[in-house]
Amino acid sequence: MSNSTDIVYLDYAASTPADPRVVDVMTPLFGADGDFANPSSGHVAGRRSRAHVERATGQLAELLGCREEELVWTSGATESDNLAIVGAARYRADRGRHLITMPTEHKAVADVSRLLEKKGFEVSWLRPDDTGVLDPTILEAAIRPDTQLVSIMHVNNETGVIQDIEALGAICRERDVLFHVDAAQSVGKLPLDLASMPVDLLSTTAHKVYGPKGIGALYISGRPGCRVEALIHGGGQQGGRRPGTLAVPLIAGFGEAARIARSEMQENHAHLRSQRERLWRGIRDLEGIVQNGSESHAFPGILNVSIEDVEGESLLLALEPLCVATGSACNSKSQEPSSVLRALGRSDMLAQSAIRFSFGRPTTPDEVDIAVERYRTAIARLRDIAPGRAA
Amino acid sequence: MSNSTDIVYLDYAASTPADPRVVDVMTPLFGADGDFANPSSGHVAGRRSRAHVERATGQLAELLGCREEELVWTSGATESDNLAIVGAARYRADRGRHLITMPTEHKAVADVSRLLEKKGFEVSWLRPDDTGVLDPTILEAAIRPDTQLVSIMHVNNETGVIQDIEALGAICRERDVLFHVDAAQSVGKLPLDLASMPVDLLSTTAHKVYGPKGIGALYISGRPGCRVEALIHGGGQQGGRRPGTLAVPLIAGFGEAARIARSEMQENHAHLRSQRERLWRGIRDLEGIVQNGSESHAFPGILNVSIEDVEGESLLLALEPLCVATGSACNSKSQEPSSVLRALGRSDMLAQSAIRFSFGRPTTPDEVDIAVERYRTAIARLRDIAPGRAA
Amino acid sequence: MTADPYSEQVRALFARPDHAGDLEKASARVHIEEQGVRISLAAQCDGDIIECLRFRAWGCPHLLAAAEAVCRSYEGQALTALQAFSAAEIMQTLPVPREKLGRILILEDAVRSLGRSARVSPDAGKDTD
Amino acid sequence: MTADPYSEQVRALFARPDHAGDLEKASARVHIEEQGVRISLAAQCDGDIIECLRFRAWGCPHLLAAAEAVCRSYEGQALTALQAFSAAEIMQTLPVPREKLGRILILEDAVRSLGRSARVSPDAGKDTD
Ligand SMILES: Cc1ncc(COP(=O)(O)O)c(C=O)c1O
Ligand SMILES: Cc1ncc(COP(=O)(O)O)c(C=O)c1O
Repeated sequence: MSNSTDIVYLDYAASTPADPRVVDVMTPLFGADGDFANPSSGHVAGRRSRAHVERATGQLAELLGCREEELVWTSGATESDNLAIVGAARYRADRGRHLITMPTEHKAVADVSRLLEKKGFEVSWLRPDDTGVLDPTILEAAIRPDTQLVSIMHVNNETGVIQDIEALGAICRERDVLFHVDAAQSVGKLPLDLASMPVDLLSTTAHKVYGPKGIGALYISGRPGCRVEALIHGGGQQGGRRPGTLAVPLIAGFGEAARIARSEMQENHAHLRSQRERLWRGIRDLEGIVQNGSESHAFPGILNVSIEDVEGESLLLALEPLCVATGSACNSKSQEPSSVLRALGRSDMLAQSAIRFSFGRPTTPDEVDIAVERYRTAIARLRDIAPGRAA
Repeated sequence: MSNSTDIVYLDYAASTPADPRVVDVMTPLFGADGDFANPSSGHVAGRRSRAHVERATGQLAELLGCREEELVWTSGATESDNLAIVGAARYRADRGRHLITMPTEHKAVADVSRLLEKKGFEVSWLRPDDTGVLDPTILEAAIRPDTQLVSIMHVNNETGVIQDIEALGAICRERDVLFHVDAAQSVGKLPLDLASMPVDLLSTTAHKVYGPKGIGALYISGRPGCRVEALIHGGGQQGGRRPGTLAVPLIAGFGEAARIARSEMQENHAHLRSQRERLWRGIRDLEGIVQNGSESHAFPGILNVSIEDVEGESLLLALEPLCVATGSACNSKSQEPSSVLRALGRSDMLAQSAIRFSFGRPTTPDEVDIAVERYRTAIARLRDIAPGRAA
Repeated sequence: MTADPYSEQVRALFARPDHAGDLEKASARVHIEEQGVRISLAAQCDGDIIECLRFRAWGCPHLLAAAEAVCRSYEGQALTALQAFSAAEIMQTLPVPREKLGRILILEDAVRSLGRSARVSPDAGKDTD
Repeated sequence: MTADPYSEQVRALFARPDHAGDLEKASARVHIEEQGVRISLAAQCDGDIIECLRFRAWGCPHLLAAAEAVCRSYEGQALTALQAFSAAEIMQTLPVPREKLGRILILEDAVRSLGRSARVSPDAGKDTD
């Protein structure tokens, strides 16, 4: 953040900056000196643009362990989630009108499922345990003969809880039900090998993994029966699955981000883990503090904590200029306690005090220490201002 | 185009390079030193990102002569067209299931209309005269009590023919029918003042007007009754009309592109006109050459010509490394003669030889002269190789 | 830096809540808990005149800022003047977004009730609600 | 530069169609018009041996390149050798995309027909089709 050395940014789950190497790949592609042509054009300039798209497709395919033709570029995970769920629901409408998902899903999945509910689909909303984890036997019991699709995210964007995609997917495959995974928070951060995983559809977005905003992808498995109806219709690009002029610089940037993520995954993971541990060590002794979400299934990039008897909005302001989130980024305008935390059984009081700290590659131990200090100071201050409860 | 001084690019209708000033606005926003935060985040960093979005919204609103809240950011004109047509059709389904459009529309409009046809809507495909222009009385006659929406583009992407949006829109308004305009080719190039024009929905995309690829907008008039159902559902961004993390650098780039286009529109228009005239002067004496599309309704950025007895694909290759288009950019892979030109009554033979030259701000008279020379040479060479017809 | 939900004034009041605290020898007190919000006010008077006004509050930044603003503006005034305190005014001056009117009305209740408690025992406010 | 629809070889043949043209004193000729494509071939022979082979064609770059390739490869061979010309082979060697097989088969027709026209009058090929 320019001109504000005071700002400490611990909101990498909301968005990450583009890696300098990603910026270097993208920047030359915008202007008149670069390969700016429409990659669908047949001429020399068009073919050059297409080469960037092809390279990037290869890079993302390598990261995900899939084939290039199994990837469709979209504008982000929101669109990918919509394309996966609406597209599969429409394509397989004959099979039945039952979907399975969870109340802890990102709004892109939850809202589109609710929409389908209104349009005559039946949706089973499976509840996690109070650490946020879904027991596979609950999924097993929920699948019916008319179940079309199961949609369960990999890493939860609020709590960082990791679901057991392998186990859940195996159940779906056994019962011949499509399995969609919103992996916006995990792609490039946790290993994925889609060729060997029981996943049919997987959503991702570049800006959570040091790529640019405005570009995402949907993996659509090439196995028979796994097809989606397009959401957007037009010029036939991407085999009609998602037309529109391909955004070459963004795609190239996402490709480079995928390449970097793949080659540096282990060290990044270790880095996140140590930052998360450092932060928790610094605040865990505070009275009434609790982690939201399972410790044993925790993605190390996210630490979500609630604390007793502190008002969340005042806490957030008192933490400034520390940049952290309350609920998910997109919810942060609303005053309602997070539905994700409520699904974990948190009281409204605890849920409303939740703060999501999320760490990134640029996070330093110093920044974590500043966060610890600001959090402790803010808690002390607000508790000091608050009156005791009436007897 | 780097490393190829030979390339002459006359395909600005397919895509334009980003203006250097646009690149300057975007570049600093990607990386860790820039305002990379999610603009939906409530914290300081999020508010900074939001400020870029707000500035850009103002800039595009000024260019279009509309209010900021009448704009929705999308991934491009393809998505805008889909959102406008499907969204309005769904929102007004009670009103009837009749749409009106033209066979000369861009595929984004034509394909989505054809899709709605399959889903039980009735579509009237109005034919232009043989210069590509639609007579408003034909529209007037086609409107029925159950007509929901009329979709007619401003500047045709293949021929450059300009439709009389004012007259067509006035008829729609009189009959209380929504009017959608695909203005991908005209925004920033022809004056638009939506506050005073009878247009309800208008699609645009940045990469045709020296902005980045992957960002577009849909204007949705604020007047009562003009609403669309969202295509994509999720985190509630943009009032739920089009959720997903806003692509701040792209939006800021589109804003800057809009600002530039507005302030330099007149001189750009004059520049295009003189390039187009120069090219036509250089080739109009060739035997059997014809312009496709009305001269009197021509947008000066596009010159589309057919020529007798020359094979189009060989012509295109013989012109290399001159970068021009056959049909529309997205059609260039298909071998079929353009449906747009067929709607103008061109024979298959003439239609298949069509070349679209399109000019841009960077186009120089020298480049036009090279194009003239390459075109003349290619025509001479191919005619020389061709055998006479059997008697 | 647009679209900041907090005005300069709210930020300043929230950042320096000099009047947060309690008064050992309060002439009047009030404590309200409602809709999750908690407010305590304490006044120390010299005759009719408020010498010191202190608050404690649990709530959003606007509520805390409004409580601080009240304390700042009524010191030196008559305790009975508190009865004229109006939520509407402070909603405008800070300003406070409309959707938070409810909690500012709770503050109004507390302030007016403190004004009415003139010359009663220090604990009088407690059962206002 | 990936996804180029034209191979190096097709580009080279298209760019230098040295055998495009006609022969005043052709020993054999053929002209075919079909599916919008037009092909003329002319051979000048010394006895059985093709001394000069020329083409004219109206069609896509692959067709023009294939015609040039044919002319280049059969000069110096027996005219009857043309009868063994196979579209399949040239589809592979240039290569030509599958969807263009139709027009290469028309070329095959023309080439074979020229081979069959050995020792007939210069106009003989004209009504092959
Ligand atoms: C008239 C018209 N409409 C729509 C589009 C689609 O725009 P985009 O590819 O940016 O989605 C284009 C360009 O391809 C166009 O020329
Ligand atoms: C789990 C999850 N899914 C989907 C999204 C939506 O991604 P985007 O805003 O890039 O469309 C996000 C982030 O906002 C996310 O965290």
